[in-house]
Amino acid sequence: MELHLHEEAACHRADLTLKDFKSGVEPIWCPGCGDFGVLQALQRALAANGRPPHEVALVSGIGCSSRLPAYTSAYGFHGVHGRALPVATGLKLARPELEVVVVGGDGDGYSIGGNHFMHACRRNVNLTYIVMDNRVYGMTKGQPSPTTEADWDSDIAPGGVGVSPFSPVAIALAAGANFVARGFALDVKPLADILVAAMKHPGFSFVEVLSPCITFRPEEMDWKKAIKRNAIQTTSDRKAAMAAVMGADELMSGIIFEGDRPAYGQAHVAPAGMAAIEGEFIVDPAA
Amino acid sequence: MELHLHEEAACHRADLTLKDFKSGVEPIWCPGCGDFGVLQALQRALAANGRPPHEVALVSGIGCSSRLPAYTSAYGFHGVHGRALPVATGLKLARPELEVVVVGGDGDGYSIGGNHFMHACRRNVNLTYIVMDNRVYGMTKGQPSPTTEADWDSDIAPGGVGVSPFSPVAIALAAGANFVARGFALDVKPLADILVAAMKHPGFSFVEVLSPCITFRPEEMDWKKAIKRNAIQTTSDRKAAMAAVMGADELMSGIIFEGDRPAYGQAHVAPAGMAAIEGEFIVDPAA
Amino acid sequence: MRSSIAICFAGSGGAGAITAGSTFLQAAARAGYYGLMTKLSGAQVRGGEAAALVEIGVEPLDAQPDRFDVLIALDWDNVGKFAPEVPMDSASIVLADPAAGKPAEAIIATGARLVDFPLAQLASDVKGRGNMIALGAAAALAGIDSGAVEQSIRDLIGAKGEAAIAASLAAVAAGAEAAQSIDSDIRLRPGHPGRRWFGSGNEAIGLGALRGGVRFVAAYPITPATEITEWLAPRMGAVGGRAMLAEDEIAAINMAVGASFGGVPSMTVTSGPGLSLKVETIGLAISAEIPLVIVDVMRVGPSTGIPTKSDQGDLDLALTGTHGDAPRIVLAPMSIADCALTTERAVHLAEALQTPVFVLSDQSLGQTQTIIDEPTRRAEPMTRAMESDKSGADFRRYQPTADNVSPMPAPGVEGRQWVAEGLSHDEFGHPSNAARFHVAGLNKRRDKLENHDYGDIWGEVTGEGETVIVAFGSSVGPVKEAARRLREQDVAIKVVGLRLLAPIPKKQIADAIEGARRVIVVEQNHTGQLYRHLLGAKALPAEAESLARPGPAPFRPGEIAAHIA
Amino acid sequence: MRSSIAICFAGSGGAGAITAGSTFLQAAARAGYYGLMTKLSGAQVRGGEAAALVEIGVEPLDAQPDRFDVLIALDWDNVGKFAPEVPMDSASIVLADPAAGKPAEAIIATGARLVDFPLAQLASDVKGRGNMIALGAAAALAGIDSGAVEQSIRDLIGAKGEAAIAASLAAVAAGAEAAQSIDSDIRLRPGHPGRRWFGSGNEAIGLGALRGGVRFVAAYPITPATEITEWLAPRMGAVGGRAMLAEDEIAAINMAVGASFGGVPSMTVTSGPGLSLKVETIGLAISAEIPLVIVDVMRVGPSTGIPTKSDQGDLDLALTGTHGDAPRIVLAPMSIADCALTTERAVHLAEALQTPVFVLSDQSLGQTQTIIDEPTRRAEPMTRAMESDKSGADFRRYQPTADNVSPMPAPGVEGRQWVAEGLSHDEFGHPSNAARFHVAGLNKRRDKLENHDYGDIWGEVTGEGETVIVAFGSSVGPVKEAARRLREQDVAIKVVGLRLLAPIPKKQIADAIEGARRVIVVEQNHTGQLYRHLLGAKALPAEAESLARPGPAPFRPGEIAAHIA
Ligand SMILES: Cc1ncc(C[n+]2csc(CCOP(=O)(O)OP(=O)(O)O)c2C)c(N)n1
Ligand SMILES: Cc1ncc(C[n+]2csc(CCOP(=O)(O)OP(=O)(O)O)c2C)c(N)n1
Ligand code: SF4
Ligand code: SF4
Ligand SMILES: [Mg+2]
Ligand SMILES: [Mg+2]
Repeated sequence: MELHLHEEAACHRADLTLKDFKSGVEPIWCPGCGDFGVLQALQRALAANGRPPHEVALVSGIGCSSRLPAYTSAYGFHGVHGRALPVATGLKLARPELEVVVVGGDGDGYSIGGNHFMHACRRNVNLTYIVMDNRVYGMTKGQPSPTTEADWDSDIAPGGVGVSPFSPVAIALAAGANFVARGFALDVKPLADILVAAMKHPGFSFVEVLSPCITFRPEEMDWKKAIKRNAIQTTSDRKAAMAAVMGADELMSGIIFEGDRPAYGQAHVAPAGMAAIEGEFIVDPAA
Repeated sequence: MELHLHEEAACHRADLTLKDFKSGVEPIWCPGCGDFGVLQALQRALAANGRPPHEVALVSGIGCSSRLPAYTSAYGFHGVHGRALPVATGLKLARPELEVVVVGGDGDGYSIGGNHFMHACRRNVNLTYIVMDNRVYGMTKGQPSPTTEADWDSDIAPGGVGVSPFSPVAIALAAGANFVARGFALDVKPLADILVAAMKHPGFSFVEVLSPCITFRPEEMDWKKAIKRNAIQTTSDRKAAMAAVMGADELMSGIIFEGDRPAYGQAHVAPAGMAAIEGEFIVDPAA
Repeated sequence: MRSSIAICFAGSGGAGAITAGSTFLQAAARAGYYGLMTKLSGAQVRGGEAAALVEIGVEPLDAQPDRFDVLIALDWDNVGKFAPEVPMDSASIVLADPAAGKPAEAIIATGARLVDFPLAQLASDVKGRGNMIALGAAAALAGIDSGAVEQSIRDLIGAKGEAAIAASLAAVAAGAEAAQSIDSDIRLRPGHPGRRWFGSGNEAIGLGALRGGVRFVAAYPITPATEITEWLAPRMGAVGGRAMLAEDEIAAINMAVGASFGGVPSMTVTSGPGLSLKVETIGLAISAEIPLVIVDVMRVGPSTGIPTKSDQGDLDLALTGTHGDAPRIVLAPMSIADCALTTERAVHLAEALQTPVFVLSDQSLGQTQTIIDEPTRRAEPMTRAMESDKSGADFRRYQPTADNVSPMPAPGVEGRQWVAEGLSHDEFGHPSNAARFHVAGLNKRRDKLENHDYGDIWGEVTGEGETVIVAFGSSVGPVKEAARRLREQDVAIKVVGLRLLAPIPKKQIADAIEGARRVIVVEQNHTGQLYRHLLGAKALPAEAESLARPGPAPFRPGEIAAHIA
Repeated sequence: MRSSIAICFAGSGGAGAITAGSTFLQAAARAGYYGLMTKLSGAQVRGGEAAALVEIGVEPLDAQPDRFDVLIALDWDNVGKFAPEVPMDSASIVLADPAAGKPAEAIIATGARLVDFPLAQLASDVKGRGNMIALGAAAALAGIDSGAVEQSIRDLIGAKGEAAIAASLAAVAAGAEAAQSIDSDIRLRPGHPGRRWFGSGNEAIGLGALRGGVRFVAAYPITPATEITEWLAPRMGAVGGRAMLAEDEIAAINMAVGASFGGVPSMTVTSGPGLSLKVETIGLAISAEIPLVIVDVMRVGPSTGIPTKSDQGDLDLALTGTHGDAPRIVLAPMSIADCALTTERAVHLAEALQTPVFVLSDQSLGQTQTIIDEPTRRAEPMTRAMESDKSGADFRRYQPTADNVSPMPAPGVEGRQWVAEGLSHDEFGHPSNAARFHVAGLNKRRDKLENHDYGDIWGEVTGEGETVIVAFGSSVGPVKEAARRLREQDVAIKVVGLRLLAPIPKKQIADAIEGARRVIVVEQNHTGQLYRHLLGAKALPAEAESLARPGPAPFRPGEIAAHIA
């Protein structure tokens, strides 16, 4: 098999539908979990994006949300907790012609994986990163994450952790992310539109998705009513975007920022080759 | 030895001088390294702060800058690369009456330690964190860090890494840090003043210090001229602070932001005790 | 009459199988029995099928049962998936509601006798729930006093009010009544009523930590260890300590190290993947001589493996995980009760020897709920050497001493400031590249562990015989039960349960196996990690045998007995 | 006339000791000799004292010398600190400038003969630098042709122009002239002029990686491994590959795993502390069967230890580091030349067996510069199985096969999409908790490594004798030199250099030690890690002996010979 190591104009296939991105594997998610909505939106977006399943790779860490890759028909990588972004970075740099999408949860991405998140924003490799933020560690049965409210009561932090949550979109903007959006899992169609835009955007695209955990945070089902759907004005001015998100309501959906930092570059292929490299070591008195 | 587990009004000793904070250990730093200035400013600030050396603990990771604790007469912890903040967090929570200061480099704090940095800003434990930022990994002989210019040439990244540096103060503000300042290593007195303010501030205080690496980045000696010393207007408005630092010149020194988020709380001591806990396990048919 | 029986309650999510099991277990406790309960769940995160596997007996129980006497199916929705974990045979009975459809194929294939049991009908007759019918039937079959059942129901659902209690009691009575007609003889001999201790290994570890003096714990959630931190979180405050939720496992261990440097006995808690992340800092704590307890509740590895199932495959990592030569103490509790003692001792050893100490538990010890006698065995306190008669320039943190333990004042003590150091260092703790200091440090850290007298914490020997089985952790229970059965067949067997895995208690092992004709090391992992460890240190003769078998299937006594016989 | 000599150039920072040493080494190469050079530096990050330890000889050199013939001090500023690393005796000479003050006590204490040598005066006479005077003197003492010295100077400082060259040459000549009056006989026998290969183990690992086909490397800087990535960074582009600087070691290994999943042979490079951080992901790569080369250039541990010095203490971690049972291949190069072959083979094995493969080098192999014959031995290419005749629902990523290696198509191949999985999984790669799939996976991953025929990569046997020394990595060189010397004293010795440390080449070891009267495992660490590894697997008889001694002091042939004799 020959591998194409350089990005190519990918041809767009107009005939793809959501069904083409379904795998036969049954999700382990609780009935009613917001992640079903994200899965559907993503499958829809991938169809619209027009790259066939075998040219798409979904990379994830560990958590309920990180189980997603197996539920699509694309290539997938279900790695260890918190390390999806570096895996995807390596994959994309080695195989730039693939469509690489990273998915995971708020624990995976903002807690253990926070450093990779920050550096991925900065590095700006052409990836799409979707965080299914339910403000809880679902898989481990309900502990507070970096986006959980300070007073949310749980076994591990009775009465709340006492630490205010941070704003993932503000961090992303501060770290240099070039496409920043927020979607809601149960607004499948608008979310799919955001995801299509994210995939089309060159460089690193970050999509924070509010995705209710019906089991450990049933109150998040109220987001259906609370989400403000047209309150965001997309801007290409990072400062303005930052001003708009700092201290603002985190329940607004839409594309917040789309900038024009160039994506992380291609490797230079200098015409040298192995022979020249081997020669560097030689000491030859005759020469 | 009895340990005081609860914060006490520390008494201020007016008789302390810089000399009281010197240890006999000779720094391994290259002659002319900016870190000498930071050491001096810190010793001065500790004297002004008025806590005697044995009530102070300096915690660091690994790097040239992280060698600092041994050069003072305080208690010290020279840990592993990138993990100074969690060590200090544990120490401060276990012994709230100590003055805990964390020091290290840009590699230690922003690269491998970036996640702890972000979470320390958010958690707001009463620590002072000083990063000696020379925009390079000094100890490993000159590789680019997250604050190195995109085009800075080095062996490991010929022609530059091609990734724009991030702004540590912007990240700190986005992550929730409550005291954010920037100092310059060779402006010893003003830096000492900033450090005194940082120590006095309740909650997490972050001081980014521009500290030239004379060996691998000799051009940084030009900072002496380039630093803008009175260009920063301290604010308690996080949004305003963010607007002021985003995209702005990183060579301005001063206190950027001082907010009033409450510091991470004390543990509640509920009057229960071991007997009640032991009793929870008992099933007694007679009871 | 039987001395122990095993019953499985199973059904789809929400059917209440787990509630039936817990209530049954508690009732058995009140009736004077001992018991164990394991919970099973399907692949779904929540709301999927569930089963409670309960074994109860007249004497304390050491191991999961080989087979189940009764399975009560609340319905058949996916219950067949549990078949490999609920071994049954022709002597077993399955209570199945004809109204719930055909029993699962895999259950039928066991050969167990199917008994029609109209659960739904009975429940609707008394306006109760099927799981309480099942509870009543089980209690009746086992011969558990209805007063004990009633008391347990009052304890567990008392808060819901008298009407709820009455409905449950009516259902229990109906179930018991209906069970009269079942042809079965699994009644237990009478129990020995008295105070019992009810809890899991995870809780017992929490208790041992508090008893030992741990006042700071930091962790990142991970199955099956999270419950320890969750149990400790509210209780730490009650004893003046603190529990921290960290951003990741590396932060967690470093927080604990920082707190310990501050003079406060500290602990971190994790399972395999988290332990892998902690090994760099473990090396730091070893090198800088910082006391620390590391609890690893092992699950099936490698990698994410099977988070909810048990295995003993982290031993290698506990013994040598970190770069460079870094000796540490590794302890493993041999039973749920022993989790408390072992953890308490771990704290003492960490403090007294200024070193990380592992407590190697596993999912099976950690999450099994048990009814046992109160774990009253306690360890003699040992504390950290903080005082020094030297100060100022004379104070040497790593000063050589007879027992290789040096004074470790905590910050706040005047005149004895020192810097904890992961670089190779001299006696003051100053970094040094000199071979003599480096080698002295390596020797000091080895010798302080190897020369310490661990007393009877090293392990336990039970029985006599020329066949000796050596085991650790959760394998000890099934091994002891296997030995008991073999003894009934007149096979003399000695069991050496090792609590101290490092440093290896060579002399005690040598004494225990002296004159043995056959030595077999039993452990639940794929590559015989304990066996290799002991053999590599010449703590066993080269002819010693290995019986190593990985999880997720639990070790059954019958399996071990069959191998040995 | 001598067959080898050892010279040390030392002085304060900026005095040019390292330049003198390198030029001397290169000149020796041109004159037909072989050689080794080790650099020493003081505690300061830069600008502190430095020394170049150079050994040259008529035949290829296997080890650091036991003693030095000559020390040339450019000044005495802190040079005494190097004394423990520059062993000398009464037959050694020290060239010291009387104008530079009294020689260091520690140097005088060696008993070496002090020779007044007016470096500063000579230099000022010819308006040259003292280090070039030293170079001239050393070349004259060794008997190296002045043409070779001139050629090396032209190579190294040619860019500075003819005036600089002329000044250097004048200084060299003056030094050589002044050396005539020194009473010394360390002239070498004539060399065998010819093409030589000049480089370090770190560079050779880079070369081997490129030869093997690695086209993606990701790393985080760490001494003494950084140079590998620095060497590769500009050269990766030249072969169509890519080098990435990651934000930490965990990111680095995950990037490499991602690239490898993409079908591109990948590598990560680190030293001890970084390896500790990578072990979680190593378990993932093992479980998901992802090819990966992991280079660990060992330094003195535990923890931060001594970053600039050598030790073989990461073996335990390489062998079993990660939670759970996770077999991997561990290779160790036995010499600098062997770094290229071993790394090339590591790439092939990783690709062919779809598994992480370790290359365990160390600071001493990595940073020593050497003059050797060109390392032309290459490994037969082996590649990844990417094709499958099944597709769609029939395609099984982990399909059982005779050699336990399954097809691994890369993304982009139509109809064979699969998901790499760290959870226990079935043949399709779907997560499963079932014991049968879990155990099948463990067996598959063990068997594919154990049943593979590694051919002659397993190791090398030299010599014959009833005494057998087993060693690995950088210990093999000094062991071979010790054996050579013992043979000169008519002690027959066989040396078994192990390149394949896991899976253990049991049969080959058994053959090699058959009939041995004495078997000794030699390694540079504190606890005999290789010894315990082999003993625990019964790859050695119980009577085998261990000679384990930690860094930072290099293993000297004389030390090993003395132990054995
Ligand atoms: C190294 C490591 N630490 C911890 C865990 C346990 N763990 C699994 S998922 C998870 C958090 C899941 O939270 P999130 O990423 O928000 O996903 P969700 O389940 O909420 O979708 C944790 C802590 C693990 N598998 N590996
Ligand atoms: C886990 C680990 N990774 C890498 C290293 C190697 N290392 C030591 S210091 C350092 C970076 C130092 O940079 P910085 O923190 O900026 O400090 P500086 O030397 O510039 O003051 C690195 C990568 C290490 N010691 N441990
Ligand atoms: S636990 Fe929460 S996040 Fe996980 S599957 Fe259930 S609803 Fe979804
Ligand atoms: S290398 Fe740079 S940072 Fe390190 S001591 Fe020297 S000047 Fe300072
Ligand atoms: Mg979540
Ligand atoms: Mg730096």
